[in-house]
Amino acid sequence: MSGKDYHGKLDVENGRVDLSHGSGGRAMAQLISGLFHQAFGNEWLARCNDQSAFEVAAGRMVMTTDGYVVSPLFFPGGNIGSLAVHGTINDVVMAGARPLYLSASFIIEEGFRFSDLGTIAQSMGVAARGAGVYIITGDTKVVERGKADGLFISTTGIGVLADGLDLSADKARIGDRVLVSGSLGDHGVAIMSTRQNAALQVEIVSDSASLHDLVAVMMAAGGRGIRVMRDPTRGGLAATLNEIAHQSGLGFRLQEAAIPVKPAVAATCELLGLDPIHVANEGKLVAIVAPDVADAVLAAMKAHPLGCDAADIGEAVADDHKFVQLATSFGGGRIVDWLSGEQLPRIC
Amino acid sequence: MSGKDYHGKLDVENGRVDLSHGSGGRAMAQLISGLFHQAFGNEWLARCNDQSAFEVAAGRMVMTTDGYVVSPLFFPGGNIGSLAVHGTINDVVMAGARPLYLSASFIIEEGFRFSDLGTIAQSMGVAARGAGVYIITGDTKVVERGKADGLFISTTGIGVLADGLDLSADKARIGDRVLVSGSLGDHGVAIMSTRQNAALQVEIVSDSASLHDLVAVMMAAGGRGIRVMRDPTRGGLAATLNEIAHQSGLGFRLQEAAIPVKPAVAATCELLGLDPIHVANEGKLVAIVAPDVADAVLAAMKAHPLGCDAADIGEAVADDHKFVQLATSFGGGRIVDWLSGEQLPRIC
Amino acid sequence: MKYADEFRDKTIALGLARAIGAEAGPRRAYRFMEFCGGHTHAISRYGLEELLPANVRMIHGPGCPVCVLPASRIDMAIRLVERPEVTLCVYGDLMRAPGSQGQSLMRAKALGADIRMVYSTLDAIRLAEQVPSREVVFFAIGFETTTPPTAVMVRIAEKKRLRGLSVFCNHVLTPSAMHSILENPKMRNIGGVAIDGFVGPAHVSTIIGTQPYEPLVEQFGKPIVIAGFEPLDVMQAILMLVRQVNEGRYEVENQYSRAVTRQGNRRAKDEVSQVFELREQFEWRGLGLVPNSGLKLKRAYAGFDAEARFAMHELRVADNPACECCAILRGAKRPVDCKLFGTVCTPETPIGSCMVSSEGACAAYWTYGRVRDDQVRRLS
Amino acid sequence: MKYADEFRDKTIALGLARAIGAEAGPRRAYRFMEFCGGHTHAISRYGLEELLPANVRMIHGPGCPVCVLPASRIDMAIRLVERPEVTLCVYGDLMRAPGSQGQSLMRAKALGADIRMVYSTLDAIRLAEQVPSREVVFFAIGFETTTPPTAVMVRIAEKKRLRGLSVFCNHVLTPSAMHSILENPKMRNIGGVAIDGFVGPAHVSTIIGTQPYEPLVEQFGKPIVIAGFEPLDVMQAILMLVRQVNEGRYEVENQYSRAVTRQGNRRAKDEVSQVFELREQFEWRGLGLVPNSGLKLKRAYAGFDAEARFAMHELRVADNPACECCAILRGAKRPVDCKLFGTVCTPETPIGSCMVSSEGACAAYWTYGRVRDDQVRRLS
Amino acid sequence: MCLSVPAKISKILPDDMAIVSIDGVSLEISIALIDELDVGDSVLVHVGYALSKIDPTEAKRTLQLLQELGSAGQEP
Amino acid sequence: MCLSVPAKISKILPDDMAIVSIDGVSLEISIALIDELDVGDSVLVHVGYALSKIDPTEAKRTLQLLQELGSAGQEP
Ligand code: SF4
Ligand code: SF4
Ligand SMILES: [Mg+2]
Ligand SMILES: [Mg+2]
Ligand SMILES: [Mg+2]
Ligand SMILES: [Mg+2]
Ligand SMILES: [Mg+2]
Ligand SMILES: [Mg+2]
Ligand SMILES: [Mg+2]
Ligand SMILES: [Mg+2]
Ligand SMILES: [Mg+2]
Ligand SMILES: [Mg+2]
Repeated sequence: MSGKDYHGKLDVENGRVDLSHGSGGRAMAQLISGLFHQAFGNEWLARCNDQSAFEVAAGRMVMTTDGYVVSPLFFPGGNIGSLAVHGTINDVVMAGARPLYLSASFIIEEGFRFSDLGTIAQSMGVAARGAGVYIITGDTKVVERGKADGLFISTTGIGVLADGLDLSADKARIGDRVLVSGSLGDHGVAIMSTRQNAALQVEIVSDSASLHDLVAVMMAAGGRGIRVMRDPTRGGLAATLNEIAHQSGLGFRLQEAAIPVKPAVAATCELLGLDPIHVANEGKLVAIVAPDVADAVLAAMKAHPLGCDAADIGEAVADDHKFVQLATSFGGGRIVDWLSGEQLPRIC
Repeated sequence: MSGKDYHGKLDVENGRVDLSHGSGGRAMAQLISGLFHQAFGNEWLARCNDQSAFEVAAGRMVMTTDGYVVSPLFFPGGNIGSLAVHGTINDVVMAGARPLYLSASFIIEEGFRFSDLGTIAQSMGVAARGAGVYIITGDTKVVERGKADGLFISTTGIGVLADGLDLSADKARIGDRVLVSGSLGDHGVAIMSTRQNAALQVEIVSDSASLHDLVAVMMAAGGRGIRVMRDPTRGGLAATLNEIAHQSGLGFRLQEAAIPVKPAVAATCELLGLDPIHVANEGKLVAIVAPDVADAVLAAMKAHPLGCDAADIGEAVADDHKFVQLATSFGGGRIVDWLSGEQLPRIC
Repeated sequence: MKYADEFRDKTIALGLARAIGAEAGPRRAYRFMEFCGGHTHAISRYGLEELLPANVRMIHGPGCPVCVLPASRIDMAIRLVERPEVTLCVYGDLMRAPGSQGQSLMRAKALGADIRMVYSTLDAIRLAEQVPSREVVFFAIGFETTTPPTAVMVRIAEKKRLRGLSVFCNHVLTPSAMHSILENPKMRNIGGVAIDGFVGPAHVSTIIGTQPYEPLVEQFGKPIVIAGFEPLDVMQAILMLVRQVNEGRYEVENQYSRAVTRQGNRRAKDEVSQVFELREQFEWRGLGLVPNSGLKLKRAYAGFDAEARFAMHELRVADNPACECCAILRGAKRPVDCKLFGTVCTPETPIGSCMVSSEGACAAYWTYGRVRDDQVRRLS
Repeated sequence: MKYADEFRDKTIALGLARAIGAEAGPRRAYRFMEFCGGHTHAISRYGLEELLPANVRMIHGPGCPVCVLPASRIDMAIRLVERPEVTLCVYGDLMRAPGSQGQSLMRAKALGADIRMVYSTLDAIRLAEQVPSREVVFFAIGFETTTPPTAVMVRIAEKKRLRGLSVFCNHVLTPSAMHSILENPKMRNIGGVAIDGFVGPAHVSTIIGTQPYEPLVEQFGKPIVIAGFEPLDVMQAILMLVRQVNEGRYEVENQYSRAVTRQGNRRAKDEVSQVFELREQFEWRGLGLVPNSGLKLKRAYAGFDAEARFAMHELRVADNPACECCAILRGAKRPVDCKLFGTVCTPETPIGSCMVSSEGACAAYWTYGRVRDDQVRRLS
Repeated sequence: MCLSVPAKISKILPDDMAIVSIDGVSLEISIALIDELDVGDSVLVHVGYALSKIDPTEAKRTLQLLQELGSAGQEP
Repeated sequence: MCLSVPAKISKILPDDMAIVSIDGVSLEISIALIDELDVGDSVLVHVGYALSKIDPTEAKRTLQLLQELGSAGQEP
């Protein structure tokens, strides 16, 4: 809302959200204009409609949504806002699409600090601008204390696909190579280390990042040889490859030695009894690519700052069981399953 | 996910959501396929990608998002699921657009009953199909007990605009008529009456409904003479008209006697010290229309089941203050302001 | 709504307006104070001032229990509800009332205090039954109308042995406040304009009757008409006041004979006198300390008295010096006379209590009166 | 990671595998039980079974504290945490352990119980300090390795006078369980195949040393090699067992000399004996009541004993009759021998505790072993 | 002040409680402050309590008076 | 059972506490179960406690033995 004329300035430094900021009154308009529009500022939001309109060319579009409930809201390498923008952009670009617009729905717990909300909104603005994407519509709800966990953000993204492009998990073919864009488990370990009490200190930051540009160079190098891309978020690499296996009806055979994992991530996982291939990533992708373009795509990835640790970790194989199998660095073999339920720290 | 092969059946009757249903593992896949896909079932979801692709013709599109945090989740006339679909469709159609696709982001509190979630998802499916809209992508997060209020849903909608159409609040012109599609305050009063303890019983159901078809007949009758449409949700008619006033730089002059309010809504408001023009609606619209088409549009509305109580309640006027003024039924006049903060029951 | 809609008739209103205009004539100005915020609300809500002749002016009095509650009592309540064992039950309008530092129960709640909005003392009883391990404190405010429900609650709590329920009592008395306004010589004649009479609140009189106003009328020579809250009730009362003034009478008249008697509601008065007794004095925002104007729980009910039970310290807080509430509540100034009105002080950022309640004089002006005042300003 | 990576070397592993193959020869079959779930995990995680010759078969023993915890103890904990004043601290792996009706702490939490996952007893101490008004109960499980940290916690709580902290003790003893397996004549020779020796858990022996196994070796004539948990440690231990069998020896040997001695950790043993004493018997899932196999708090620490403090009733719950955990934990059957495996009983819907812990024999088979078993099934 | 609404008693309940109804709304209130009350009586309801009965004769009288005053003021 | 990880003592703290570090991870643990300990020692860490020191000489010996056994089994 433009109207300086009908509401005063928000005390971003000291103020807190209360129920009046979600009630459709002047306080809400003040919050939206004083904080969100300022952070996201663009021509669509400035029109203050309950929806935003934009031009598209004829063709194929994609739409994706994700809810962000990360705790803590601020973590090494980002916050819930940058995460919400990166994550949704990534789901758009995993289809090979160019991201265009985002929407953002905020559910805020009464008592939340404006200053924190401001920082988060600013991060969203920065993340969106960095990807050439605009947050063109949004919504703000405030719930009573104890009915949310500070702040939840749901972002939805839309993008356009190049002509005829159709990346989908069911496109994987026997013999395809499995590429990952970098080391696994950084985000999950960064979050776990802040969630654990101060006893655990890990020198690791979340990998949260938008992969639009990495994907662009991959597409340039691999073209239609890129069959599937997916970001291994919740459930990690294991969940992502199991999903693709079940959607494509294939199995995968991976080389454990080829899978990049940072020493600090490996050590944290050993300490807590976890496995890095089950841990979440927020700035990594898995690509299933035709064997004839795999090397070119991998080279392109390695030349990109977000793919410098990229690796070819295995291949798609015929398998009625749709198993993801791993040749261990030790010389044995095992199945990499979905996680059963949450990954819990173990004592044994 | 299709895979009967890799996860068992959900006990929808007796089961409850726990943290494992949000962790990216097999339990989550089971929830999504056993409950959401079953309720929304369409070809896009069936492909189980993290985003969905669809064809569009060149032109202008709209995007909107809203978070739904209604309490109680089930209320006379609907539930959070039907509300989330209707509300987002309405924000699309208020732009004059034809709604195409929805996304849905679920944030679920640990312990939530599958049976309730199933009912809600079914309602969403019914509401979407009723409007010819598909829920093509979604997301599920589970948070710990006490970190949410049962269930929050954020829905995002996209739609296409007819060529050259540009409904926006800044299009209102002096002399335009203000039409409302029916009685005000039904949704808010239905919610309040269930929130109050059992002492208060109100024979009113929420007006929650998708207005796509009503808008279609209005557009047919009024064409480009329809300048602005908006659904008076939070903050009610008062907030909506104040918003439009500030975006258009005009004032409005309303006739209180012309504003439809059901007796039970009026009586509940008197009891609680509220004003129906501040109370939320979820199946009503306000249209600002050129005077030469106002009668035709109103007639078309009255002929539609969702507009049978439609009324012409006033006009846009030149006003530097951008005030919404009301000629009271009593013969006096007053300003209809935004609500300051939440509308609270009064004792005096 | 029966007994409401009939008293909102536009045709009668227009006739009545002409009758007032005719009887008030152009000879003199009339300044009447509607003591009660409910009347202020009705005047604004129905746009009555537009119907009145220019020489009949309404002054908004201190009759909103939220407006007159001093910041110190809000501070005390916030301090109380910081105790982890306390659940505070409040009427909704109190949520935004500002304490001495701009804090409010709404913000205290946002910061984690357990505060529940209730519609009725019956809700507080139900809550106390549901959570027997909590200290449920009912934040009692209001004039004589709202006091009997608090008394009934205390008596039910006693009968049901609801040991977890108590009352933070802030009930105040209407005639005492009116007396305080009238006995201040400056107040009787400000800017050369006297208050010529009072519209008295009918709902208070359903309980106390009209009789308690008789000594005031005698002592100060100002007419009082006890009036209902429908717009025609208010207009009729204004006409009755104009007639008393014109005829040189000063009497207590009862416009609201359909529910008010001279004696009031004996049973309700009994309930109140069982449970409550007079405080020697009580602070009113805008009026300062007014003798015999507040109630507290009797010693026999000390167990239900939150102030005793939680050893709540009385606080003294100076009003914001820039705020003109004091003069406005006394009818000495109008909201636009305050430098803060509409700039620093708005309904979102209320400074004085007149801006807090939607019936406070400043809030009512902000919401309903700006057009005319703005016109006034531009003309002057 | 130093002292870990070196013991995961693939080249050495391949050589070691050939050495085992050569020494085991084709003459006879070898059946070794790895008692401990940690060894089961290592075997699966590194795919060791693929490296072993076909005639050397590993049997997964009862050495996972979650697996052996009877449903009754979960039921007792759930009943305890239904008390509104109780906060239960648990190690993460316990969250999904099934009670008698398929309930779990995870579900109890979803239904509102105040259950916190902790990494260490130090976390429980911190929590008890933070919420002094709550009853913080630590759900203690584990073998000799995990018992000293519980003892230290109790002694710190005593020193700091943390009156809100107590222990629900479920600590159990490794040698007693091994004894129970060996003394059952059926168990010694099942389906005509004897258990030829044990891989013993090194981490238990860092505390108790190797000595407590000496009487077992004497009494039952089975070799025991105390082994570390890196894959080369396990392979070396298997080679050492093959050699003992080939040479007709039955001794306690210590593969993990880098951290295990014959006497163990005196200070840790002292801490444990200060706080705990033997229970006459304790129930193990799969083994039934085993004499002298569990610990409880000494009378001097009864104030920290949740069972005493909350008068927790001992429960007795029959195991699910279809579940073969009993035989599997004793090494008498394999997961695929259970009719429920992979159909009714999966990691999402565990019936027996062998499916609950990721180290439980059935869960390990489900996650890591299905390919081979499936091939076995198709061949048979 | 003291928001009160006129409502009709539709049911008397035990323990000094009653149901009032107004235009499709029903509300359970306390009638502890009123001496005698019958179904059909109208009362003023404030914060969940009946404050006083409304006297229909007096109401009619007031309305008549208002109508007279109103038509006296009417333009011819 | 009894997940334990070898880690190096990087700092001794008061009250029987210490900091261990492993590959960029540091963890505050209790050393109440160990008699004598110096910075630079390696310990086995289990549920936040040091269980025992790791003897570097024995570790080297075991590793040597493993290498011998491994190369003995090596194909020529
Ligand atoms: S405008 Fe605000 S500061 Fe001024 S008198 Fe009114 S309440 Fe007080
Ligand atoms: S598969 Fe399940 S039921 Fe069968 S033995 Fe294993 S845990 Fe028991
Ligand atoms: Mg998504
Ligand atoms: Mg995603
Ligand atoms: Mg919205
Ligand atoms: Mg940390
Ligand atoms: Mg994704
Ligand atoms: Mg919207
Ligand atoms: Mg909306
Ligand atoms: Mg998602
Ligand atoms: Mg109700
Ligand atoms: Mg809208």
